[in-house]
Amino acid sequence: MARLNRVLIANRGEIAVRIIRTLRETGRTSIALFSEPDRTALHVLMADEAYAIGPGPSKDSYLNLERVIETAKRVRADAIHPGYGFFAENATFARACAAAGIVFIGPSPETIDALGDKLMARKAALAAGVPVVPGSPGPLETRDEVKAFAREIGYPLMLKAAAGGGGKGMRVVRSDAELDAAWDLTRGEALAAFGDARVFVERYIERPRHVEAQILADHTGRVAFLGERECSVQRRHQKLLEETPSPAFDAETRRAFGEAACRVAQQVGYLSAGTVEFILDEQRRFYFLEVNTRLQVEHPVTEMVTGLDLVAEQLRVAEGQELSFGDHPPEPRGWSMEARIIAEDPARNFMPSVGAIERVRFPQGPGVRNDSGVYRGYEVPVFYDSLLAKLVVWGSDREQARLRLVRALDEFVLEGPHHNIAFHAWLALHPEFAAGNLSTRFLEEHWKPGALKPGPEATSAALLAAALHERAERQRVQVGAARDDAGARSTWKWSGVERGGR
Amino acid sequence: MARLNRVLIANRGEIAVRIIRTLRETGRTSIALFSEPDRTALHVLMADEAYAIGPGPSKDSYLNLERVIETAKRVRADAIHPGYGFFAENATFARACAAAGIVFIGPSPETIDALGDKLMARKAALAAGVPVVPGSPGPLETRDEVKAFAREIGYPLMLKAAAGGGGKGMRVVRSDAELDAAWDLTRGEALAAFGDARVFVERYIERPRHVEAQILADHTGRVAFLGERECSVQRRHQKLLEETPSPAFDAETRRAFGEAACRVAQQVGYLSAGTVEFILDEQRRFYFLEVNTRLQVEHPVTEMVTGLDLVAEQLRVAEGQELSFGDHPPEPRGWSMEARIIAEDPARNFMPSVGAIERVRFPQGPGVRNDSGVYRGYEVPVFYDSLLAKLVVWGSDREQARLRLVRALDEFVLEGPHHNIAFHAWLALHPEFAAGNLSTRFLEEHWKPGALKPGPEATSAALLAAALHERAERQRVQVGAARDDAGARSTWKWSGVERGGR
Amino acid sequence: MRFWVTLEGRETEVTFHTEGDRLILETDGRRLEADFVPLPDGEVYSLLIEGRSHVVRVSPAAEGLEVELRGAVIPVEVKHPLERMLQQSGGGRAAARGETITAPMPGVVVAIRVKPGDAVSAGQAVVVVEAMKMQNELTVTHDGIVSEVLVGERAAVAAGQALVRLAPAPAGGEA
Amino acid sequence: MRFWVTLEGRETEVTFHTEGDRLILETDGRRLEADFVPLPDGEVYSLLIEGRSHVVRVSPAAEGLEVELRGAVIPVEVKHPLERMLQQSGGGRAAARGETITAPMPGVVVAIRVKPGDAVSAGQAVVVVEAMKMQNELTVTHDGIVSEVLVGERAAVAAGQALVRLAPAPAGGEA
Repeated sequence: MARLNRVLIANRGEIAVRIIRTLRETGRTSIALFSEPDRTALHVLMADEAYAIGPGPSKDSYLNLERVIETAKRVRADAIHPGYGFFAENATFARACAAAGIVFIGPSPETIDALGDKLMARKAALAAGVPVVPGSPGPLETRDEVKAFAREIGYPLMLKAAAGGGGKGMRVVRSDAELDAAWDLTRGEALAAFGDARVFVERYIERPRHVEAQILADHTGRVAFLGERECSVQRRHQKLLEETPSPAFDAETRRAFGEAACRVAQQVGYLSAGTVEFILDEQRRFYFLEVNTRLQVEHPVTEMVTGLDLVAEQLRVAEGQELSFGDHPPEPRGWSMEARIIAEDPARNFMPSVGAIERVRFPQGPGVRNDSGVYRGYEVPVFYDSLLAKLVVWGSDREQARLRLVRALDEFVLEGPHHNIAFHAWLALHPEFAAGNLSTRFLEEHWKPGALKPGPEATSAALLAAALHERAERQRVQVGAARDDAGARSTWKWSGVERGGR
Repeated sequence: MARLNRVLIANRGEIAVRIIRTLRETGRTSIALFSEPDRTALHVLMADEAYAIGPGPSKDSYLNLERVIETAKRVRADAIHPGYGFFAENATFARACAAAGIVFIGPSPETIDALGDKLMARKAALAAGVPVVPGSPGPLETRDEVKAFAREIGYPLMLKAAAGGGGKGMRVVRSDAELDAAWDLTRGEALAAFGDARVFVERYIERPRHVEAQILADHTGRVAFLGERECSVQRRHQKLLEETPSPAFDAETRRAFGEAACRVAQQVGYLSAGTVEFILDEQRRFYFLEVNTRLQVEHPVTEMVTGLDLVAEQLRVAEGQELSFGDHPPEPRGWSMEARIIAEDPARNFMPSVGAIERVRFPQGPGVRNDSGVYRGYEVPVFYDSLLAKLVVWGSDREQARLRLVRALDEFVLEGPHHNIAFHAWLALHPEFAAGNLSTRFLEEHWKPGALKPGPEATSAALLAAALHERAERQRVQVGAARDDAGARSTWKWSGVERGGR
Repeated sequence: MRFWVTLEGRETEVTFHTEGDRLILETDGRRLEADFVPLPDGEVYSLLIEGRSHVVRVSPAAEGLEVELRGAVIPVEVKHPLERMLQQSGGGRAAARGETITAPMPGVVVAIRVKPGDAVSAGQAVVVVEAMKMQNELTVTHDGIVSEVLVGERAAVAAGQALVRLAPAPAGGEA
Repeated sequence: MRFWVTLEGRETEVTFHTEGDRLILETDGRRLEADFVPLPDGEVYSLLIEGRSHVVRVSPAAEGLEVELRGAVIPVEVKHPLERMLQQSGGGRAAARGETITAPMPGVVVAIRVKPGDAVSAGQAVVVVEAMKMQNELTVTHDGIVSEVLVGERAAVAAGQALVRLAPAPAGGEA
């Protein structure tokens, strides 16, 4: 197949930027799309070319299928990389690309269909002889059906949106009462997020670990296993920190795990990069969860230990070439962790936060990789998800990686929206985390909002800072007063009263 | 020996920052020193503790031996890391540390003495059976002595300051006439830089490569060779871009080279990290040049391919521990390059440049490491050298590393002082560089000041930018005119006349 | 100079002055000293407290100031003599009892859990707002009685828009 | 709007106007169009020229403007009708012929290679200034005659300080 010289990125933010980097390194033209509020987004500034595709809301721009395809044709794109989210796992979009004579960078529409439907995916796994978590044979329509099912296999249960993914539209219920509270909310979120309210149910495993396999497959039928990633530290089923290898794995577990992942991929004739997600119970048994038919947010940790560029491999496969390493994937080396830096306020129940990036200095030095879509002065739009940056570190072992993460977080200056940098520092320093004792309930068990309470030294510094602020403000007032007695002075007085009145 | 918990860094800028990072990752307290103009320098902001040591000029602060030692004692430092430059290769300082009961992180004063004197170093190399470049047995006092020597071994000759290093105080002369022109300048620089005007002379090898060996030695007598670095691309004997491995090396050359380097180190009972510099002629024969008894500016490329933290190894050795890898240094993996980002203007004969960093965005993403001492708003002081940052990249092979360097340079936003980012892009894209055909004469042979001439697309963009600037300026003027007719308008008119009068 | 600071719930009187680049501060018997220098880029200072290096950023927040330091945010309330007087006249305390729940960011109201007249207790969720693809439960910080519900479900709301008002709980009503 | 631009030695007349976020520019028959938007942080614009993305920064320089783009610096001279008139009256051209060698940065004069009355040719080094531990030879950009030497050896000089003045070379003396 011909070389893909002009590649359009149907995405935004850090992943669009990350894809641009590989396109540039491999001598290809990068073509960005942008919604109106994204005109000044980093991916637009960095791409070789950029084209407008509509208003802020995703459905009117990044999810406007006709507009995206029409633009790709107009600008003579050879291929489209969907990144993650948006059209990344959308078979209709993949088919529309094919119909337009544009290469979709990812697996075939048939594979996406087969794996996008959780129930079909479970069947594929079972057919491949890979264990799955016991669950409802299909979507359940009423709470009563769920309660009936609960009486069969018992609580706790997990409610999962049939069209869901990435942890969206999932909830745990531990009793009929909790079910009553969660049912409408879950279906509501499912409808809002995926336009499909169907929900099914499976057994919820207590203190599970979330471990996933990175795979790469080419058209020769070759499927390579590039090691596991442990993504157990989550909040509301959103991954917060990922690492590879998994502290729970030994060589034997890894071998069996890798084989199971490859069997599932072969079962569906997988192509390109994909992730087979499993959960691991406390007896270290793994159960198939789902396959993400896309590049994963956390793919960089795999790149850090293998030295591979997964986007470059996706491009090779899309061009009909074989994987760069043939039958011999590189031996993983060392340990890598990724902290997702998110615009949210840990002190206020992780409430999402917005606003302009007022000041930013990314950590640097040995073993540190940054992937981000923000820059100083950039306004974080409210329409898209709140991932500001991914801080990725490498160490020769888990301890060095962990301490390097702490160092890098300490060095990270990010001001404007609230963010979870201090939260990650708390996490990386937590003795249970340091010991590798992880589960998806880690926060439930260990996080307290008071955890970020500053120490006495920080408190003293804050006190001194407040004094310097007062000093500066009074100087401003005096200057103001000198210039204009009414104006400046009264502003100050009013702000005083206002604060006093609170 | 006891663990070194409080480590003082007798240095500044990027190397001080880099050392702080390892200290923090290994749970040690980092203690910075600062001259008056460095109060706001990044190493002061990042260190755990920071203490003033005097006015801007190095001799009054960073080179004020009494003050540095006195401060180290007062703040109860267990050890001092000298970084590179300043006291890094100063035996007197090393002895003063010992006398004060403070561990000097580096080799013994005796080793520094033995290797600091180029002539003694040559003797050591010869004793170890390592070839050296033919040169004058000792310093020469007059041009006539040099001319006499020239008649012996012939031009071209290299004039080298006896106390020199890092390429400072070196000049090539190709005739008696050139010698007459260069003699005083060289002695002048030698006196200014090292307080020692003595100059000696050796044969100048045409189109040599500069290749150096990174070694690490511990108190068991073990000396590890961590691969070579090629530093051939230089200007005025200043390294500009370094890489490892060397494109000139094959496995056999590397083996012989590593053995030679280790023999020199063993000959002098070397301890800690060091670099054995060689030149390689066009027949790939290597000649011993000198030993740098310090951490090298370009050490990160070695860290990128080995995964080691050389500062952490120095700390281990200083504590009397063995090297972390025992007798089995990690196999180097892939390729790494470092571009030195310097405040200078390639368009004006690389004239040093100063000023505030007005805007900076470091490159990010896969395979990119930044080491720098600057941040937005920081004023680059005139007292110290003009290295702003080191951009280090890793690739699975030389081609990926080179293209990644181009990508990263393209992504690098640095505004304020003039800098050589565009120069590095020219270099990395030069066909001879791409082919690995390097020598210390690379710039002499290939660089033309016109090389950075912008293309037609850039010219159009510049034209549009100028128009937008005019537009903005006129809007300001109109606003001004509306507010205050005399003031704003006349400023504009005057600036007009002023420009007109040029 | 003199003012009152509330830090981690404790209000203390603070006096301070500067000598060149030294800042000397006293608060309940404790004396703090630091070298300080303003840094470029916003209201940011480098402090050296007995040699210990800290970079602090001060920014106005909804309630007083926020001091940012090593990624952590420390809320600080600052009062001037004048303001303090006003508060001790009682206005401040009474006002502090009532509460208005506002939208922390632009979004859509997906659920309202209370109606006027309901008694609510501190920490209780009263409204759910969906933004950035997440549903966020907004909770009250004091006990109280719902006096007004200002929006309907499915309403699009702007950042800071008032959603629900609480009257002081009877228990706290002596003001 | 209309002005004259000197880019890479060529002076051309430029007219331009904007329509919303479109910039339309014409210069010797060529028509350039771009979408533009100012970015935060200095005078920086994002340009989309037929879809091609460029970020350009404009800053005033010793001589006119500097446009920075992908790490490269493009000097641009801009003249308004008024200035151009002034120049064509001749003053501009004459002034352009003479030359003053200034210190590019603070440093110490370590050598002076000329004396008043010497004839120098473009590219010739006249002064050596040491700064940042490097000795820098300052060269002249036009032929000329040294009219003044304003500093002595070993003198400490400030950035922009005039060191040597040249009179126009006889060859260029018709102004």
